Amino acid sequence: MEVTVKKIINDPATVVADALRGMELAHADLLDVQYDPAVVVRVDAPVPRKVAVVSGGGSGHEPLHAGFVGRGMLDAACPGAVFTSPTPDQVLAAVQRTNGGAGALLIVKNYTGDVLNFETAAELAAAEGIEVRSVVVDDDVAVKDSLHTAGRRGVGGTVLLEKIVGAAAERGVDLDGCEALARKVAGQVRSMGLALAPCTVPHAGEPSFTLADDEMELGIGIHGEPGRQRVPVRPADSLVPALLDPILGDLPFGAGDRVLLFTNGMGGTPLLELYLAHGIAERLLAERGITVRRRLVGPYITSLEMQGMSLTLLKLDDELVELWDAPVRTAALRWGL
Amino acid sequence: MEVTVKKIINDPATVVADALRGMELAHADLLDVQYDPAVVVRVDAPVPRKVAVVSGGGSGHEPLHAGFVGRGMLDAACPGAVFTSPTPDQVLAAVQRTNGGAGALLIVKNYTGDVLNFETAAELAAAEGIEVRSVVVDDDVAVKDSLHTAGRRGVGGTVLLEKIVGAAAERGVDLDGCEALARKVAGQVRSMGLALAPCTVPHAGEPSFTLADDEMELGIGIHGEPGRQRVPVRPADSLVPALLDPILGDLPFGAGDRVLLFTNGMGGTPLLELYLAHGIAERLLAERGITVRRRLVGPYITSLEMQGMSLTLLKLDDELVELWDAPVRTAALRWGL
Amino acid sequence: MGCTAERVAEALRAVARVVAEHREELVRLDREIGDGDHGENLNRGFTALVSKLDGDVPGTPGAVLKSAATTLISVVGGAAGPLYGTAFLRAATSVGDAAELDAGAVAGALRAALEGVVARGKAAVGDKTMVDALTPAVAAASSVAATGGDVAGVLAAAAEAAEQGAESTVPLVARKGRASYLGERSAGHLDPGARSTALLLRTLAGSAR
Amino acid sequence: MGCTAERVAEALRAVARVVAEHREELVRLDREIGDGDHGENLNRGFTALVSKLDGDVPGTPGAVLKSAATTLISVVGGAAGPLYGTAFLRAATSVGDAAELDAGAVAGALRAALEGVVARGKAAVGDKTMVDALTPAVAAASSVAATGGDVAGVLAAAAEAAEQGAESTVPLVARKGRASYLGERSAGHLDPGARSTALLLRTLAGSAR
Ligand SMILES: Nc1ncnc2c1ncn2[C@@H]1O[C@H](COP(=O)(O)OP(=O)(O)O)[C@@H](O)[C@H]1O
Ligand SMILES: Nc1ncnc2c1ncn2[C@@H]1O[C@H](COP(=O)(O)OP(=O)(O)O)[C@@H](O)[C@H]1O
Ligand SMILES: [Mg+2]
Ligand SMILES: [Mg+2]
Ligand SMILES: [Mg+2]
Ligand SMILES: [Mg+2]
Repeated sequence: MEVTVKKIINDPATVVADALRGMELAHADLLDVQYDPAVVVRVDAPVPRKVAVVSGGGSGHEPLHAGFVGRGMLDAACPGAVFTSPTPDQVLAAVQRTNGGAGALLIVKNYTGDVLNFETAAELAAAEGIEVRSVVVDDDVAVKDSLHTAGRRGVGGTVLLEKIVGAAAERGVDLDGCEALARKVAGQVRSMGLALAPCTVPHAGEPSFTLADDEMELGIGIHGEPGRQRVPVRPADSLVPALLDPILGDLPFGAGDRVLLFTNGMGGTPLLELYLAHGIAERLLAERGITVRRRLVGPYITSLEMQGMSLTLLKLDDELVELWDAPVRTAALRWGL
Repeated sequence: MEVTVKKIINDPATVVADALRGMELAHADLLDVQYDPAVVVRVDAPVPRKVAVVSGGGSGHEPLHAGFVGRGMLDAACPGAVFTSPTPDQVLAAVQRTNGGAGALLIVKNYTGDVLNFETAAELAAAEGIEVRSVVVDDDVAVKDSLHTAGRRGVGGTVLLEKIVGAAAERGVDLDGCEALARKVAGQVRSMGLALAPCTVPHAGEPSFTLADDEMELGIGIHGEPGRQRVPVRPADSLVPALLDPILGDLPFGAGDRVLLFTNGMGGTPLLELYLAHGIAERLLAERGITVRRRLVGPYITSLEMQGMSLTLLKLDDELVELWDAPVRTAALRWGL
Repeated sequence: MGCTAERVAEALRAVARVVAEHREELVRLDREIGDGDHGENLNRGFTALVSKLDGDVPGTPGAVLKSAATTLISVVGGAAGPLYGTAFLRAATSVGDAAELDAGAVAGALRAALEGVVARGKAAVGDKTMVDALTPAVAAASSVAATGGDVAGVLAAAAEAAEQGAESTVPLVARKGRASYLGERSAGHLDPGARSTALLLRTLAGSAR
Repeated sequence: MGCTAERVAEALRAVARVVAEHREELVRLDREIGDGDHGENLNRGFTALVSKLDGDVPGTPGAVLKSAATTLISVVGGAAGPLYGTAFLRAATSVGDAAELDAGAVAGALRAALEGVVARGKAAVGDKTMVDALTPAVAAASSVAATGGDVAGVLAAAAEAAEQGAESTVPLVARKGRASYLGERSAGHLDPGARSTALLLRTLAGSAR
């Protein structure tokens, strides 16, 4: 197939495998790549008696998930086609490769495709006698959650959950403990995003939506899907509350709470703008009596080259702070190791 | 001033200071920010008896330079206005704040403005009795170097040089040693870049150049300036050699050489594409008998939201490998600490 | 005229061709209210299925359907992979190891497919999904089969009903799948999965003639 | 008629207004062959200078020029900051502590400014920089001063020559500054620094009338 789109790629059909080859070479000290089915595993997998923490999803959100494979975070990531959840084969292979005898925890972002494919994989793994638990992340407050919808999307909270649960697994917490911790984190993390410009999926060749020069989308997800509301562009001082207020109101977060503030770039946003937005968010939280104890700023869960950002807030306690601070050594997050 | 451009900002005139406020809050453990004149210094500056490694340049290239302030890399960064070199006041303040008695090494990217402003600052610092040396980085092979031009631009090589010289300074190498090392690195590093889409400077409100849907610019710098050549879009297998071949031919690099390969994103390039390009570059180098001993992949020296990439090749010896591997703890590069 | 394993395989090859032809249309529909991959996903799956059938066509219609199911599940991903995969798996189970399928078996297979999709995806008619195409198709197929129609007649009726069912998704506000994230803004668009279901059934009907 | 400190300050305020008016034009010119900040940089510098002059106008023309120099150096950055800063600094030195400047002093100050720019930037005529505007301006100013012209006449001649000099940069291939990175593609564009030099001299000429 010809390149029909302005991207640094050869063939849209092989873009994920082609990128994995580069990743494998760039991070040979951290990870191993297997191609059919596509799975990225930490170089020392399986780690005996450690719960295997496995995640995955469509590609195009890098560094999520493969960039978080390594000590103190994920044991394996299953990269699907661009914006397409992985297949059960991939997830099963990941579990098989990383199970060190203590079972596997699957971290699943709440999308119909992801839920169904991971569900099937979990059944297949169970049939092989591997104990598997699944936790679904659904932190996007832009989406209505009810029995009669697909529920909220999993977005920025996924990164925080993978770090924290990965740290617990690394310390030897068992499958029950990891699962409970994951549910706890999923229960107290909330996110919301906006886009200034859309992205183009390689095989689609056209932007996922179009915006006029003075328009932006509020409440976008991470798959180039349009948001819930199209509004005129506004200054950052008014954009940041448009993300933060729905988040604060949802859990809710309030005075006295201690939080981790994650200011995320969607892939095509200058770091300058992210830091600017982060500063505003910190100020707004301080005004509300909420203490920011930890922060993460950068493009960690992206939507190809989309321009925009998301904010994620996680309510912290001492346990979560300690696990957040624990050493981690992956391509995209690294400290203490 | 009103927001006239689709960016997450308030006022184009205050964008750098506004971003620094966020950076200061996000990385209080690593750095201190001073606003007038704007300087970012490592939190424990001045470090007694350590050579102060100081750099800076226009903003809009983040994480360069402020993202590299911290243990094992820069003592201070001077962020100018977007794409505008800092003033002598900033550089002088940075030297004053970080000089621990062993003098300061200024790392200057070769642009007329940067060279002139750092030159003035060096004179002012010398007048105060602080020993200062300057090293100019000019690694961009896309630009002709002669007595009758402004010479080559400083681009990706700057990141590598700052890391390596920062490591040496941290180990206690003196000013002569740091200067000699910096010249050595500058002498054996080469880069070249391309753009698929331009960027928009906040105050300018319009893209720095325009490209048709099937065009790209070869030989771009990091200031949104057009490149030397506009060519039709091609597959990655042909783009990567278009960057790599001029680099290899320039130093030249050849069979038996050991190198660090730095695949850099210009700010708006999906990591997926960067890894894909990195894989191709590694393969091409292997074919030529060149050994890639270290690698760095990601957006480390950017041009706002420009879509594109650059390749940088540094010839390595054991000394440089060891200094590259030495611990570093900054907002954007961190290992071993 | 009964439907052999070879005929089923032939029909699936035809589906693969039609999916390839409509790849861009399905991508465009999915870009409007989803994430723009539906055509690409199905095309990847059916291309893989054709390769598999080129190697070896299993001996019974049920085995062919099962092979299609496992291929789609292993290769497609996304929502469509497990949903279409389950549909084919349930259809395979429903036809057992019969050497040929008659009209009743085909209608029964369609019903089993629908039940599988609903079991997995929990969507109801009106949620703006493939269920809106498949549900009327199953009803139409059953009634033709019950009144003595042949395989071609059953599938023609199913295709006709699926097309109408797909069209009926246009004004709906989505309640399942990615389109549901758009809320009211999902109205006014054809659901890509309903469209692909209609295409699939129309192609099967064409192959059965 | 001599030129006092107040007159010089007034003229610089006028320059600040003109730079603000032409900010976008200078940004556009710099976007074409540079990095799109020239207008913004100068505007930032002259705005700061006006604030400073609003606080206190130094007592001599030389002191006003020196104040302009240090402000531009501290605030502008980029290539234009040190170059314009040096120009003003050398002009200040050249006029010493005279209370008023006559035509000869003004022409001499312009020459000193040019020498400063060349000393720092190493550009020659034809390199497509502000030197292409300033060099003919200095020649014209000197010849008017030598033939008995007044300050207004000297500056009018300088402005006229600078405008022509700026225009002459259009066909040139840049050899200094960022535009040089474009090679042949820099031809066909007006150099932003030459344009701002011409604007500055035209404004000074207007203030001197
Ligand atoms: N819960 C569900 N039940 C039935 N069909 C569904 C459900 N969710 C999504 N679908 C169908 O799947 C189609 C989208 O498939 P596809 O684009 O391949 O997957 P994804 O949404 O994961 O990108 C939708 O158009 C819809 O018809
Ligand atoms: N070496 C030089 N000598 C004289 N003038 C120069 C030189 N380099 C650049 N210039 C002038 O500076 C102008 C650009 O200024 P500006 O855009 O403010 O700085 P920068 O190039 O750092 O962005 C050019 O148009 C040119 O006239
Ligand atoms: Mg999808
Ligand atoms: Mg500049
Ligand atoms: Mg889809
Ligand atoms: Mg400029």
